[in-house]
Amino acid sequence: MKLSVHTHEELTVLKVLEPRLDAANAPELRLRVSEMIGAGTQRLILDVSAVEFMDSSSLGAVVSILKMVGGSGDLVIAGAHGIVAELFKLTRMDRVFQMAADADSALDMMATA
Amino acid sequence: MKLSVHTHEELTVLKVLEPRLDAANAPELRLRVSEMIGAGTQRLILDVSAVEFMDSSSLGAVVSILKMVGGSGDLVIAGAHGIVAELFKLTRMDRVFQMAADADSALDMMATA
Amino acid sequence: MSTYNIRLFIDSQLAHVRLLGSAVRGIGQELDLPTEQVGQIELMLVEAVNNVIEHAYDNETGHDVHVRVECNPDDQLKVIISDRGHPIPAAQLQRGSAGDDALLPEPESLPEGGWGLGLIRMLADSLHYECNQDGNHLHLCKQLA
Amino acid sequence: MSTYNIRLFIDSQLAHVRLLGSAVRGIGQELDLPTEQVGQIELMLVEAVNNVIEHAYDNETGHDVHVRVECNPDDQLKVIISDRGHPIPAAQLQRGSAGDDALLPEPESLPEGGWGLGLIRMLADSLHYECNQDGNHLHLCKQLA
Ligand SMILES: Nc1ncnc2c1ncn2[C@@H]1O[C@H](COP(=O)(O)OP(=O)(O)O)[C@@H](O)[C@H]1O
Ligand SMILES: Nc1ncnc2c1ncn2[C@@H]1O[C@H](COP(=O)(O)OP(=O)(O)O)[C@@H](O)[C@H]1O
Repeated sequence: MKLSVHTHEELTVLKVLEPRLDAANAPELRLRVSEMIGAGTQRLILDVSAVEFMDSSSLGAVVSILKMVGGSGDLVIAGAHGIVAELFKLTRMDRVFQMAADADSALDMMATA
Repeated sequence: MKLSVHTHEELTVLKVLEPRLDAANAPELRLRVSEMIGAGTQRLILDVSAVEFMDSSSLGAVVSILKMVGGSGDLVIAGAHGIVAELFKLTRMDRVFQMAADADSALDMMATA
Repeated sequence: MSTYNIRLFIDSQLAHVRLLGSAVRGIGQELDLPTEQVGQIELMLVEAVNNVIEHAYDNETGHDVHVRVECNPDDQLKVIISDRGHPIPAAQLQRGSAGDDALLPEPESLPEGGWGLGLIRMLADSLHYECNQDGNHLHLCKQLA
Repeated sequence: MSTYNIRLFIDSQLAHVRLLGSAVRGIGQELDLPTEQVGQIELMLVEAVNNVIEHAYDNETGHDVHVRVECNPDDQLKVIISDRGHPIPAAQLQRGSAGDDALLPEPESLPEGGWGLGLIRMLADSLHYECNQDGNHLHLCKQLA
């Protein structure tokens, strides 16, 4: 799974470089994040702007990541669009996640949090 | 089959509005052109700029259109791109057809012919 | 325009589901459906196929997952997902018929699953499930814009 | 990445070929192949399927056209077109092996057909044809960029 990791002080921006998050690769995303948390990451921006398709089992993996980082202030989902944004809306999980239009506004959001 | 027809003096620009020309719809294109020729059309620009896919059986229909209009000076293929342009090139039928980048340059080509 | 149909098969492996999803997305694009609708069709299909692999076949490889796509481009698209594994329990299938609230897990409980059938119900314009000697068949229908 | 595969079936009708073409185009896009390559794969597939409908089945509806797509996204894509109709005559299949000139009809003769097998040969990186008790199978292989 292609991911890019950028660190901005205590913030980590994890960008998913795959066009697809589904039951086949969501477990790997979960694992990679749990390794990052084990290595000290505490506040995370998950940039899904390159993701064109996402299913509910990868939404489950993202919820599990939310639980791992601790509180909702410590995870922002950035760049959800198209069917990915719709998945968060249909399941009403956009009530639970902090959602930002892109990684930059997610950085602003976290700086003021 | 969606086609648009524009007449510029004795020239007709026939634009194919379908994204696909294949064995299923090429006979209809051939028929529609033969009706136009029956109704007096002599010089034709076939604008395929909206066509994203074309197979060899529709290339055969275009050759048959060339024969119907008479000489190669009387038919210009405009706007072939992607796999459509490649089909003309692979079969070397770009040697036989006059090809123009778009309908405007086809009009220029015919005006000076 | 007349009705077309195509049948697609994959083996019961989650890694192969993207081939079905992208094939059906390609068909939706060919039919010139709006992008949002193409995404919704792919999502309802993928949720149904994931359920077949995970629940009907208990994640066992070596079974066929069959998808039939029927389309009348002027009107509607039908996607029929068939398997020969365990059928969907009636209680699960009826979930949600009592109203939207029962359809999906509560967001605040931070669920990690349980959205599949609810999403399918929300994304399909109609749903019909049939079990016969040929297996289990989930018929999903989408009205085209 | 491991190998995936999917099988697709249509009835032997030219109107249904676009479903196969667009499904395989969707798969090519999903694998992130360059646009030119996706177009080439669709063209070689459509030429082969048209031939099956027109020649193997003499334009008779009611027969299965079977396409199997196998892909190893790092390496190559195989498209296998199978039918149970008349096989491709050996003479036609060998046409072109003597050199490019014999592959395609002369442009200046204003041909209205006869390009199919030549195009398939040019677009596929390798080609293999096999007839057995399960039918006729045209194996086309495309190296991925
Ligand atoms: N195709 C199926 N075959 C058998 N059982 C199914 C199928 N789809 C769903 N189920 C049952 O219905 C339950 C709810 O499914 P779903 O809403 O998709 O959530 P999840 O798959 O996350 O559990 C599943 O846990 C399973 O017991
Ligand atoms: N799948 C097939 N089954 C049987 N015969 C075939 C098949 N494909 C091609 N042929 C034979 O080979 C000939 C050449 O095919 P092709 O190069 O595609 O040109 P065309 O289809 O325009 O004739 C056909 O006319 C037909 O006799």
